[in-house]
This record gives sequence, structure tokens and C-alpha cells, in this order.
Amino acid sequence: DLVVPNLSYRTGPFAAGGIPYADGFNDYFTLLNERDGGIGGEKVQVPECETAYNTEKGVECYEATKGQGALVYNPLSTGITYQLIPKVSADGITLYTPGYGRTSAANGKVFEWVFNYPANYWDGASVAIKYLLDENGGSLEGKKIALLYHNSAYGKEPIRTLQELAKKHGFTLSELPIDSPGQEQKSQWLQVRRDKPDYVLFWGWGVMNSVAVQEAANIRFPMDKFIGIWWSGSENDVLPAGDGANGYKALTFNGVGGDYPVYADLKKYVFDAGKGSGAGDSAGSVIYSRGMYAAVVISEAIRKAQELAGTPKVNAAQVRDGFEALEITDARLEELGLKGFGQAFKATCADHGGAGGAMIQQWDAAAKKWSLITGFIEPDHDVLDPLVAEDSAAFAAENNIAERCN
Amino acid sequence: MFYREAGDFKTSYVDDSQTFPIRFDRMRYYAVLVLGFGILPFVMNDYWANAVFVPFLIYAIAAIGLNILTGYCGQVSLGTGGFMAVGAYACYKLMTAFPWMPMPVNVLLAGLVTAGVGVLFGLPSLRIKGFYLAVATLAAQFFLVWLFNKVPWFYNYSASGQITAPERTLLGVAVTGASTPAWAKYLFCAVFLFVLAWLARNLTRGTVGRKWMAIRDMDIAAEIIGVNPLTTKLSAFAVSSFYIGIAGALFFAVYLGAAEVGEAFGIQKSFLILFMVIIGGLGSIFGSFAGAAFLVLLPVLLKNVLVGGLGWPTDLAAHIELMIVGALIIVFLILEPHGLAQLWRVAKEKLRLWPFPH
Amino acid sequence: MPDQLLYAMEVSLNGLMAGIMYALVALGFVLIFKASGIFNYAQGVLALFAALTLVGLQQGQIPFSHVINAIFGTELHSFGWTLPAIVAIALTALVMVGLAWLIERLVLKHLVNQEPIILFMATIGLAYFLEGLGDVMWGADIKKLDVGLPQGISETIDALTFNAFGYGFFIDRLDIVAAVVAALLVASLTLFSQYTKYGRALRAVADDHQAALSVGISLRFIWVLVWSIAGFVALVAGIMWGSKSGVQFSLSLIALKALPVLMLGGFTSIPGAIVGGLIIGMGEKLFEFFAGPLIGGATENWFAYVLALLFLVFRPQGLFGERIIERV
Amino acid sequence: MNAMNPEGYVTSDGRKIGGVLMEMKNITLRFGGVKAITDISFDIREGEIRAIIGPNGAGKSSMLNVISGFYIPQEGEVWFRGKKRAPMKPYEVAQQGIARTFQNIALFEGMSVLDNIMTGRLTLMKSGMLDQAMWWGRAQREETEHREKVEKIIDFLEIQHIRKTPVGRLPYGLKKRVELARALAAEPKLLLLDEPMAGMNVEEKEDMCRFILDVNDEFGTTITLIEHDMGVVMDLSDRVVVMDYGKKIGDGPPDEVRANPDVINAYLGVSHD
Amino acid sequence: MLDATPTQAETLLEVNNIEVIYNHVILVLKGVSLSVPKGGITALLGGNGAGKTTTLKAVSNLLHSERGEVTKGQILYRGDRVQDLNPAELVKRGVIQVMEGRHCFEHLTVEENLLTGAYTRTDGAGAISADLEMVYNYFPRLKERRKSQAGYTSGGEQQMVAMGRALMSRPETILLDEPSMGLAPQLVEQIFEIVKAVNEGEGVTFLLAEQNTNVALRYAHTGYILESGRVVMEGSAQELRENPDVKEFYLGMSDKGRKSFRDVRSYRRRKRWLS
Ligand SMILES: Nc1ncnc2c1ncn2[C@@H]1O[C@H](COP(=O)(O)OP(=O)(O)OP(=O)(O)O)[C@@H](O)[C@H]1O
Ligand SMILES: Nc1ncnc2c1ncn2[C@@H]1O[C@H](COP(=O)(O)OP(=O)(O)OP(=O)(O)O)[C@@H](O)[C@H]1O
Ligand SMILES: [Mg+2]
Ligand SMILES: [Mg+2]
Repeated sequence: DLVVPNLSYRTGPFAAGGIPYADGFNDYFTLLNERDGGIGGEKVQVPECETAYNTEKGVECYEATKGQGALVYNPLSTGITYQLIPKVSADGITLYTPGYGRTSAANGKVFEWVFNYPANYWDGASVAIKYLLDENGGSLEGKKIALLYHNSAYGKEPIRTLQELAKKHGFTLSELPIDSPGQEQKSQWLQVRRDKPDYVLFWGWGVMNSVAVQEAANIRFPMDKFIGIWWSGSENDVLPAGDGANGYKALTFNGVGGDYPVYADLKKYVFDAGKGSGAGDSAGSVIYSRGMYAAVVISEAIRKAQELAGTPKVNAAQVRDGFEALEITDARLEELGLKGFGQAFKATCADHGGAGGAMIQQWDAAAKKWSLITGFIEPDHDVLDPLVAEDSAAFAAENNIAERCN
Repeated sequence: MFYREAGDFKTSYVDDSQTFPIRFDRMRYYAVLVLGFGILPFVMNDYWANAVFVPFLIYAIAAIGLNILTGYCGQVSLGTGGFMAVGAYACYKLMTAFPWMPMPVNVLLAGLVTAGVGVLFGLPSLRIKGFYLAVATLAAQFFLVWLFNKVPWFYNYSASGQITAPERTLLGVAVTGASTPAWAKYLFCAVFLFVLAWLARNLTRGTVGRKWMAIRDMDIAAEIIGVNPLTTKLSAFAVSSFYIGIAGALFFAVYLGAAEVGEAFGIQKSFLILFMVIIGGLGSIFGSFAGAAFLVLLPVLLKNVLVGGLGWPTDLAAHIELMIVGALIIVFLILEPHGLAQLWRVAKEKLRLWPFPH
Repeated sequence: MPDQLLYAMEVSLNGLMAGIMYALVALGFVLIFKASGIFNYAQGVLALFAALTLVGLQQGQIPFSHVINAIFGTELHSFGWTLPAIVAIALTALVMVGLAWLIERLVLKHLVNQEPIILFMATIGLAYFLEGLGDVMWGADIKKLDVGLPQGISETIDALTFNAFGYGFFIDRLDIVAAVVAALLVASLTLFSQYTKYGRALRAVADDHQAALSVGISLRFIWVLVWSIAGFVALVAGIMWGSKSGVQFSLSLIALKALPVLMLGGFTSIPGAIVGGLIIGMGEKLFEFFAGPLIGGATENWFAYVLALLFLVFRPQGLFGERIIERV
Repeated sequence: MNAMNPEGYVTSDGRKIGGVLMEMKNITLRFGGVKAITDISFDIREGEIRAIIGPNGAGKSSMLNVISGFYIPQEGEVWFRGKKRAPMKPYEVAQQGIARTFQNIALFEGMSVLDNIMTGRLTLMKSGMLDQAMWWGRAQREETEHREKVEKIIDFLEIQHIRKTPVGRLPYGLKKRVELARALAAEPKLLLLDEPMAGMNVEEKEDMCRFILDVNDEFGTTITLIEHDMGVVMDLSDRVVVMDYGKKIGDGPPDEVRANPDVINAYLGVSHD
Repeated sequence: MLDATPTQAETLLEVNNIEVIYNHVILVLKGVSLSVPKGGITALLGGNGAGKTTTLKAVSNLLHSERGEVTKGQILYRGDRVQDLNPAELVKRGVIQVMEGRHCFEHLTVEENLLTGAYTRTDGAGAISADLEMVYNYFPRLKERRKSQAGYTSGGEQQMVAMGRALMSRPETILLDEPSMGLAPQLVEQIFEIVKAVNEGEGVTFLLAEQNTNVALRYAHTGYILESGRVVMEGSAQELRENPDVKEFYLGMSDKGRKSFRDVRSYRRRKRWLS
């Protein structure tokens, strides 16, 4: 069997996001097992391990599942990711962190075992600015943009990029940290109210999201000028604010909603068969879809690995090669019943970061639905690439890593 | 009679103040040493080392440290997480600034730095007592975490504020970094624990320990008897922080390998270590070990039973695990408010009388 | 008026309001501490539990459905009713009384006359347990709590201040409600504890369990009473905070915001909780306003504690706490 | 009476009493509105057993607290060994050789009897923290030396059998004895005893009296004691101070005090024996 | 046993051969039996650690909070087994204890302390304030200090508070643990006079543990002597007073009357009846 552990969190402060993500992840593999008999005829086992978003439990989970022949890890936590980067490199197991984790891991020359395509936080920051440029006819000169962020490694990731972009496009950036968990954001929002920034970008997670949306509504901040990263754009985040949340925007690197053909199969093979993961009420939601996206990419990478290795029983090293050789095309997505669900990309030895595009979705409070208002927007690679190179070089130097792929 | 103390007559005061005055205990102690240093490191795998033993050893150090402050000197502190962070960041700065420095020196220096910080935050204890002090130490906890999160110098200006331990070797074997073998991690921490526990035992049985305990039991009477509360409390803060700093340094460098301050050294850590000390037994070195073992092992055990054994969904298991841990804490307190150490003592007293009821 | 000053005024006002929200949680602590000398770490979790129960009852969620479904493979979810807020609140209050009774029965009764730190520890165990129980009963997803409290900017104050200063102040209507509720609670609780025989008994119990027993005060009754009231206060706090940020795990962490308030006001003073709340709320917001931008922001958490610490150095028992008796 | 002789005097049973060891001059102590001590002066001579008596709430314990530096009087001076004492912390007073017991027993409940008594010697122990941590050489040697001294006191007070018992478990009377042992361990010049015999029966009081007399005899320790048992006070003390409502209403040898009508009125009631 | 109690009345409280163990291991009472007649004053005498306090606590059910338990024997109050009641119920039945070592509520004022004594009473505020006056009459010193926090009163004042507090509950039986400890001689007499007055005037039954054998035997009707957890002697106060052993060990008298504390030059070997 193929073992893909699911380091999930269904408890603790971030359970609200962790639950649907883990469900989406599990359900897709269940679908593969039930419908196709696994990947390439090998069944996939998804042993779940609860981390509660806690690094120590993450380590325990990693050690506990590693012995079972784990092929790839996806812990959905930037903290745990940093923890595991050195460990997976030593143990030779792939770490796949779509849309989170250490951004500079996109540089495959330094991070052999880590992949974070299709997009990372710096991509996200850049896409958001690109979108705003479009809205403002190509110039943000003299505009004020505030970044409201989770005061942790995760929230701090985009700062460097945004500072670079501010220099390039001539807007001023103000940074407003919010301590976890973020139930109390009065100060920050009063400041927003006083400073009247043109736009607010938001890097939050957990309860911080819903409070921020609520507070924005309270101070009557125009919601369509408030843009969250993809982890701040789920139904959970906007529903509590009711109508006030109408018009709030968020990034996403995968499609949302239950309209994809794959859901017919999921219903047939998984939900109706009583094999759904969790309570089964989150299918089609934003975070569920993202969990499913991760599962899709992992299964495709395994398929690729099987193809390369010529055997369905691949090991961890072969799976890594699969990740490195992975190419997701629009056609393949359509085959999977997920047309337009994600951006096409192709990984290489040096590029573990993918195309980096993301879409903008907007909340419709009346219909209680997210709808996509743009297609994939490309990030500004000219700004990002040097940053990635610089950060990964520092890591390489600190850890005596010689660059690969030369 | 399983437990004999007959036949042990002391002829000198030195004998009488031995740690294990009873021969049976002494033999058991040597047996544990042989097991801990001679056998375990060579049979354990990565899982046991990383999920159970290494955290146990490190938490035991932290628990001894906190026990010195809270159990022996009576100053309840909730700043343990913050002080561990000081140890961790001091160790990180030392490791990166002086790559040639041997790891044990780094760890010890980190402990000393923490001791200094501990004394600073211990100053209010001269005025503030009891739970007021406990809450006041939270100021240290939150401030330190904020500081390490905010000032880039501490994390060497890395993009996200994470710190990662580079590889360092000792006698040619890696002790930090990803390629460290399980046994090396274990032994490195075990040696620290052994030496520190021995020192703690010495400190607590002599003059210093008596001063601490006097302050704990009745600070006014102690002062009237001639104990200087200033130096006594501050020395407890210093020694305790030294231990906790070392624990923090090991926690970051040897166990986790990378850390984010709010996550690894948050307030939860302070509480966790306080639990260990209380569950284990305030004012008992053995209790610190017992408490650390209990709280490291219990969740792992429960998880393996509930998820691995009974096959429950992880979330349900996690919730039930919370309930069980909570209930067990209460049950233990009801059975024996003075902790596992006292439970053990009572059991011994019973065994000593066995087969008679009293 | 210079802008900076106006802003500072607005920030202070909001700080006061935030302080009242903290004080609501602190009140529960004070009650229990006053009545039993127990530093009740579970107060935050109690608020979470109350809010979860309220939402669950209001929306007709079947308790433990998640477990039942997992074990028996059923598909239970909801009773299919939606209760009026007031009914749900009343029912939840009953549940809290029941909980208080259970806590006394299963925990406190067995820990009479133990040292404070042991009791403190027991409440931590309780916190764990209730946290797990809340999740098992009602699920860990985020829930919206709506009992019809107004939210959002208060137009009146905005307009008033705009006319007066040319800059409209932002005050959340929810905060105004909280302030009114808090004032009522504090007034009635103060009366209760100062002027009734139960109030006196409550303070007696806090001083000396054994002596209280010896004069015939039933610890059981006092404790059930106090924990019920504390449970009710937790419910109020839960409603306020839940309306503000939804109901989920993090709600229990508001306890950490209440601690500095408690420390500053004194563990044993009901009015102290409010005054402490006001000072802490205003202090931390003003500090963040003036100093935050200079030193990188997110200072509120630690500053609240440092502020309380400063006060304590001068008054070790808090502003209104009972003097700590030091005699030989 | 030759008690006024600055060189000292000889008691009826032949003990030599020396010069003035401690002198309290016009002490006044207030707590808010409550005047605990009003303008009291008296002296304590070397080698003497000096009793303080008076009704409940008269301010006796407060007086001891003033002597041991725990209360700072608003007015008045304390002279010790011929020098005026500067305001100092209680632990500094202890280091000058003043030890005491407490009315509401103040033992360290969490420690064994032996450890409690060893705390009495803290002011005499010198080894530093590092020595202690290593436990070799100096620390261990010192510990053993002091332990020997303490064992002598344990023998003297006949509490060998409870040496290792946690004091929390002891009955009241033994606790009092342990407290005395702790005070003795400090080898004080001046020993202050606050109701050492409360809660004891006659037999135990007799023992306690013996201990007190022997301490006084053997080590020449000066003793100041507060006691409500008139029998004890009359038999033991060389001179008695009587207080009432914070004021001194009598001072002199026991017989003289016993005959003082003010004292009878305020304290003794019907003449007692 | 010869019973020369002046009030030859029914037995109110009966303790039958009880055994008490602390902490599961420390056996303290090894079979103690007592019977306390209604309307009498019964003294419980014995040296330090004899188990007097433990006996009283066993009766008032306060042992639980000290991790002690009655493992054998039974305690009957008016013929009903009471050892499973909680202390509050016992107070409602009219048994109240004055604990050794005062145990005042430190943060409450003297007056509030006294009022808590009336917690279980239901006979109205008027009766309670009348009793408050009565207590102030007994202890004028308390009236002066009524507004001070009990924690700041002197040892003797606290003892008065504890006594007064018990009186405030209008009990049927009072268990008094060392009422004379730390009181000035005048006050000791006074307290015992109060005991006597309350006993005679209101028919309150007393069981008192005392070290001050002298006074205790002057006021008590019957007495028990405890040693190391056993009753070693019992009888009427008169008898006990005249017993030569009691005289020597508990009253400090020899044939020649009271001897000086100074004269006991050599330590005597303790003579013990048992153990
Ligand atoms: N710290 C304090 N604060 C307020 N009042 C105090 C304090 N200490 C003592 N008092 C008051 O001072 C008076 C004298 O008290 P003190 O304890 O000295 O009496 P005492 O003579 O020892 O009486 P007793 O024989 O009952 O012990 C008492 O009325 C007491 O209430
Ligand atoms: N909580 C306890 N734990 C263990 N042992 C105890 C405890 N309380 C009392 N004891 C033991 O029980 C025995 C009897 O104690 P108790 O207090 O009943 O004596 P007592 O007769 O009241 O003496 P005293 O006159 O000194 O008050 C003592 O030996 C004591 O050590
Ligand atoms: Mg006194
Ligand atoms: Mg007693």
C-alpha cells in the first residue's frame, strides 16, 4: 500500500480550518481507492494523526507515521513545516506544503525534499498587488495599503515581498500585527479607521479571520477593498458577520464550490457509501476544496512516480522524483473531473514552486457563496525570484547545503 | 515484607543525610542508571527517542527547575515558557555567532543568560506574593515571547522569524541538526539531566534548600529567623531559571531543531510544566521526574490506545483524550494532593508495614 | 482640537469598552476566588462551554451527535427546532447550575481544605475536561452566536462626536450593551456579597474551610451557589464574546485577558474587576496607540500584564483587594 | 532591690545577672487608630529571665515583634549591647543574636523536625551556593558540624524520636518544643519566647521550665518570655514587666509585681496561685 | 464504672470504641469510648498528642478535611449514628465545635465573625442581635474591636471570637478544644464561668478538651484521661482530682501541695499507665 499520512488538526484553536481541510484530503483518497482501486492499482492508506496545530505533537505524529513507510507529508502548519524541513531532508521523505510553509522552499536547488507549488505566500502578496494595480489602471502611486497579519511566522512571511513591491510601485505599506488568537482587534481597526488606507491586505487564520471581517464591517470599511490571503477566505470567516461581510475578497489558488464533475463520483463512491470523512457537511467549501487540491496533486505526483519507476509500489525517494517531474495540465484536470480547479504548472529540479498564480474570489452574503471574479493572475516573478534566491541561499549557507541542479 | 529498612543503622551524619539511605532504594537507583545509560540508548528507535524519551528528559530538567522555584521556594511562576525561550534564543545566538563553540558550553551559557533574566523578573517577588505573583510572572511570559518575535536580531533576520538549529557535533557525533542519531540526542540530554538532578538534590538538602523551604512555608517567620528574603528568593529564581534555560536550549537545539517562539514557548508550555511539577509533587526531585514522565507519556499512550488500538476518529480521540487527561489530573489530586511522589511514599510506608494494615 | 488628541480620546473610550468586556470574564474569577479561595482557571472554558451550549440549544443541535454517529453509524444532527434566544438562555443557565452541582459533587467536595495551588490545579484539570466535553457534545467547528444583540458602529455617538469635534468616534454598540450589563451585574453582586448572610458565609469559606464547616456553613451549598453564579456570569461573558467573534475554542483564551484585570483590581473585589478592566483596557489601548508604532505593535498582551505588575508593586493586593494579612 | 545596680546583681538562688543587654526607650507603636504600645521603657539584663505579662491584647507580642525588628515603632529607641540600634530588617536582627519563638506556632510545616531545627543555624552557616551544589568538602563538613550541634539540642529537648517526622503531623505541644529547639539552635544572646507553655499540661510545663532554666544556666542565655501561667512566671522569672492596654503598669521582681494592686486589678483578678 | 455525675441524665453523645487513621497509615485513636451525658460538662484530658483534638474532630466530622477517617467503631448522637453526616448537618442538629488554634475568619471583622456563627439559625434577626449583645457582654474586649479584621487581633482576642462565634449558634452541645489556651488567667476563669453559666442556665452540654487540668476538673462533672490514643482513666471530676497519679502528673501537686517549677531539678521519668 501507499502511505500518505494526514497530519491534521481537528481540535485546538484552528480546528475550524483544520477539519474541512482534512476531510477534503481524506475523501479524495477514499474516492481513488473506491473508484479506481487506488493509484496504479495500489491502495492508498491515509493514517490520520492529530497535531492540534502544535509543533511537538507534529513531531510526534511525524515520528509515529514515518515508520509506516510514509511517502509524503502535508501538515498544514507553517510552524510544523519549519520543524520538518530538516527532518524530511535527513530521512528522505517529501514534504508538500501547497500555499503555506517556507516560501523559499520553492527553490529546488536548495530544498531537495520540499515542494510548495502551485503558489506560496510571496506569490499571494504579489498577486494581490497585481490585482490592485489592475483595478487602479496600472498604478498604485501614492496609495496607502495596510497589511494586517497574524503575528507569527506565517503572518510575517509576506512582509519582505510587500516592502519590495511598495518600493517598486510607490505605495506606502503599513504593518499591523495581531497577536494570536486575535479575538481583540479593536486597536488595529481603529487605526485603519483613522488612517483610512485605500486597501487592507490580510494574513489571518482561525478566529482572527472572522473577527477581522466583523470589525471591518463594524467600522464600515468598504469590504471590496479588503483582501485576504487564501487562508482567510473561507465560509467560516464571513458567515458570522452576516450581511456586513458582503463584498469581502480573498485569494485562492484552487476552484471552489461543488459544481465540479468529481463531486458526482464523490457522492456516489464516498458520501453515499457512508465512507465520508468527518461530519460530511463541508464538501465543496473553500477549505475542503483546498484539502482536496492537495490530495489531487499528491496522487498525481505518485502516479508520475509510478510511471518513472515502472512499478506501482513506489518508495519515498521515487515519490520525490515524481513530485519533481510533475506536470499538471488543464487537460489532466479535466480528465479528473476538475476542469479549471487549479492552474497548470510544471515542476523542475530547480523550481519547486509552480506558476504561482491565484484567483480572486468575492463573498456574496445574500447567496452565501463565494464566486470567482478573476482568472489566475500571475505574480511578479521579477521581484520574487531574487527574494527566493536570497533567502534560500542564507539557509544553504547556514546548513552547509550545496546547490543542486547545476 | 517487601520493603525493608531494618538493619540500616547509621553511624555517621554523612551516612544519614544520604539521598537513598535505604539499601534497597540505592540498588534500584543504580539499576535505573545502568538501564538509562547502558541499555536504553542502544535499543531505542527514532520514535521512542523523539516522541517519548528526549522530551521526557528535557521536560524533567525544566520541571526540576520550576520545582526549585515553586516547590521548594514557594514562588508560583507561570513564566516558564518565556524563560525556556530565553534559553533557546541564547543558545541559537551562541551557536550561530560562535560556530566553533562546543555544544555543552552553548547550553550552559544559555542557562546562565536565562538565570540573569530570571533574577530580573524575580525582583517583583519581593513585594508580590501568591497568585498575584503567578499572574505577574505572566508579564515575563508575554513580554519575552513578544520580544523574540519582534526583534529581528534574535532570529538573525530570517524572513519568517523562525530559528533553526545548525548541525553541531560533539566528539565527532552530531548532537544537533537533522542527522543526529536518536541515541546521541538521548545521551546528550540524559547527561545534562543526570548532572542537574544531582546538583539540585545537593542544593535542596543543604543550607540553600532550607532557606528556600523556610521562605516557602512561612516567609515572615523565616525572615525573623534570619533568612534574607531578597537573596533567597532571587537565588531560587536564578537557579530555577538556569535549569529552565538549559531545558529551553535543549528543547530547541536537540529536540525540535527549529522553533517559532509563540508556538514552542507559549503560555501553554508554562502551564504544562507547572502541571508536571504539581502532579509529580511539589518539593520533590523524584516528583519532577514522575510528573514529566506522566505528562509526556499519558497523551502518547492515550492516543495510541484510542486511535491505534480502538480505531476511533482522531478528533474524537483528541477530545476524549483532553477529557481523560483533565479527569485524571483531578482524580490524582483527590487521591493524593501532594503528587505522585507522595503517592509513592505512602505506598512505601504501606509496603513497609505489610502485611499489617498499620 | 488636534487630531492626535481626538484619536487618543477615541482610543481611550474604546479601551474602556474593551476593558468592560475583559471585566465580564474577570467577574467570574472574583466570585469564585472570594467564595473559596480557588483561583478558577476554568472560567474561560466555562464561558466557552456556556456559549456552545447556548448555540447548540438555540439551533436544536443534538448533543453528542458526533460521537453517536461515529459509534453507531447514524446520521443524527439536529432536533430541527430553533428556540427563541431568551428560552435558550434560560435553559443554558439551568445547564450551568447543573454543571456547578456536578463540579461540587465530583471535584471540590474531595478537595476541602487543600492548599490553593492544589485547587488551582484541579480547576485546570476541569478546564481540560470541559474543553473536551464541549467539543464532544457540540463539535469543534466555528459557530455563529446570535441572540439579537446590536452590533456595529453606534450612529448616535458617531454623529454626536462629529458635531462636537468634527471627528466621529467609533463605539461598538455591542460594547455599550456589555457596559450596561456589566454595571447591572456588578451592582447586584456587590449587594449580594456585602449585605446578605450568604455573602458573609462566602467570604468565611474563602478564609478557612475547616472553620466554616465547624460553624455549620455547608460548603456544598455555598460552592454550588457560587459556581452557579459564576456559570451565569460566564454565560453572559460567553454571549458577549461569542456575538463578537463566533463560538469556538479560542473563546476560552479570553481568560488570559481577564487575568491582568483581576490582578490589578484585586482577586477579591467585585467592583475591582470593573475598575481594573477599565484601567487595563484603556492603558493597553493607549500604549498601543502611542508606543505601538514605535516598537512594532502587538504590545497589548504583555503591556496589560506589565501595567498590572506596576500597580502591584505599589499595592501587592491589587487596587481593591483585601489586605494580605501578615502577622506572626 | 539591687536591680538598679548597673553592674548587675545576684539573685536569691545565687545566679549572677550582668549589665543591661537591651534597653527599650519610650516605645510607641500604632496600627492605624489602634495604639498597641504606648511609651513603654524597660531593660533586659544579661543572663536574666525577664517576663512580660498582661491581659490579652495588651501589646506583649507586639513588643516582642518590635524587639525582633518585625514591627518598627513610630517612636522610641532600641538599645542593644550599649548601642542604639539603627532601623534594620528582621533578618539582620536575627544575625545579631536574637532568636525567638512565636505565639501562633510558626514552624515550617513542609519540613522535617530536623530540618526545622537546622534552619535555626542558618545565620551561622557560611558555605556558598557552589559548595552546596557540589556537596564535597566544605559544604558537607559544615553540614556535619552543625548537625552535631543540632543533635545535642535534640537530645537536650528529648525529641529524638520525631527527628525525621514532618512537623505538620506533630501535636501542639511537641511543635512548641521544636520551635524552642529551632530558636536554641541559633545560639542566641537573647532568646524571646512568646507563650512557650500555652496548651501544655503541668507535666509538660515542668519539662519546658527545665529546658528554659537549663538554657539560661548552661549557656547563660538571656531570656525574655511572655506567659499567662502565673505559676510559671512567678517561679521562673527574675523580673516582670506588666502591660495593660499598651501601657506599662508594673515592673519589678515577681513578688513585688504580684502585690501591686494595679496588676491584680487589671490582670490577675483574685490573687492567684 | 462509678458514676457520680451530679446531673444523672441520659447520654447525649456516645463514642463507641473508635479508631482513627490519618493518611491511610497513621493510627492515632486506638479504640476510644466516651459517653457524654446531656446537660453535663465532660472534660477530655491528656498530654500532647494523646488524641484529644482527634477525638473531637471525629465527633464533629471534621476529620475528612485532614485526610483522616474513622475506621472502626461508631459515634451516636441522641442514639443516631452521625459519623456519616457532613459537619453542617451536625451543626443543624446542635453540635458545634470550637477548634483548637482559634481558626477565625481572618478577613472578616470581629462582628462578622460572630455573625457567621448564627449562619444556621432561622429564628430571625432580632434574636440574633440579642445574642450578639450577650456575647459582647461576656467579652467586652470584643465590642471594642468589633470593626477590626480578626486577622489583626491578638491571640487572646481571637480565642474570644472563636468562643463567641460558637455561642452565637445557640447550640445544644459545644465541643471545646483547649478554650483556655493563650488566655490571661482572669479570662480563663471567666471563660469557664461562662461555660458554667451557659451550661446551667441554658442546659448546653459541653465536651471539652483541656490541658489546663486544674481548671478543667474544677468545672467539669466527669472526665476522661487519654493517653496515646486510648482512654486510660475515667470518672467523676471529684475522683480524678483526688487520684494521686492525676495529682502528680496532671495537677502538678505533690503531697506537700504545689511545688515550684524551679524545684523540679532533675527530669523525671515519665510514668505511664499504658503503652
Ligand atoms: N499588625 C497589626 N495590625 C493591627 N492591629 C494589630 C496588629 N498587631 C497587633 N495589633 C493589635 O494590637 C493589640 C496588641 O496585640 P498583641 O498581639 O501585642 O497582644 P498580646 O499582648 O500579645 O495579647 P495576647 O496575650 O492575647 O496574645 C491588639 O489589640 C491587636 O489587635
Ligand atoms: N493531620 C494529621 N496527619 C497525621 N497525623 C496527625 C494529624 N493530626 C494529628 N496527628 C497525630 O495524631 C496524634 C494525636 O493528635 P491530636 O492533635 O489529636 O492530639 P491532642 O491530644 O489534641 O494534643 P495537643 O494537646 O497537643 O493538642 C498526634 O500524634 C499527631 O501526630
Ligand atoms: Mg500575644
Ligand atoms: Mg489538641
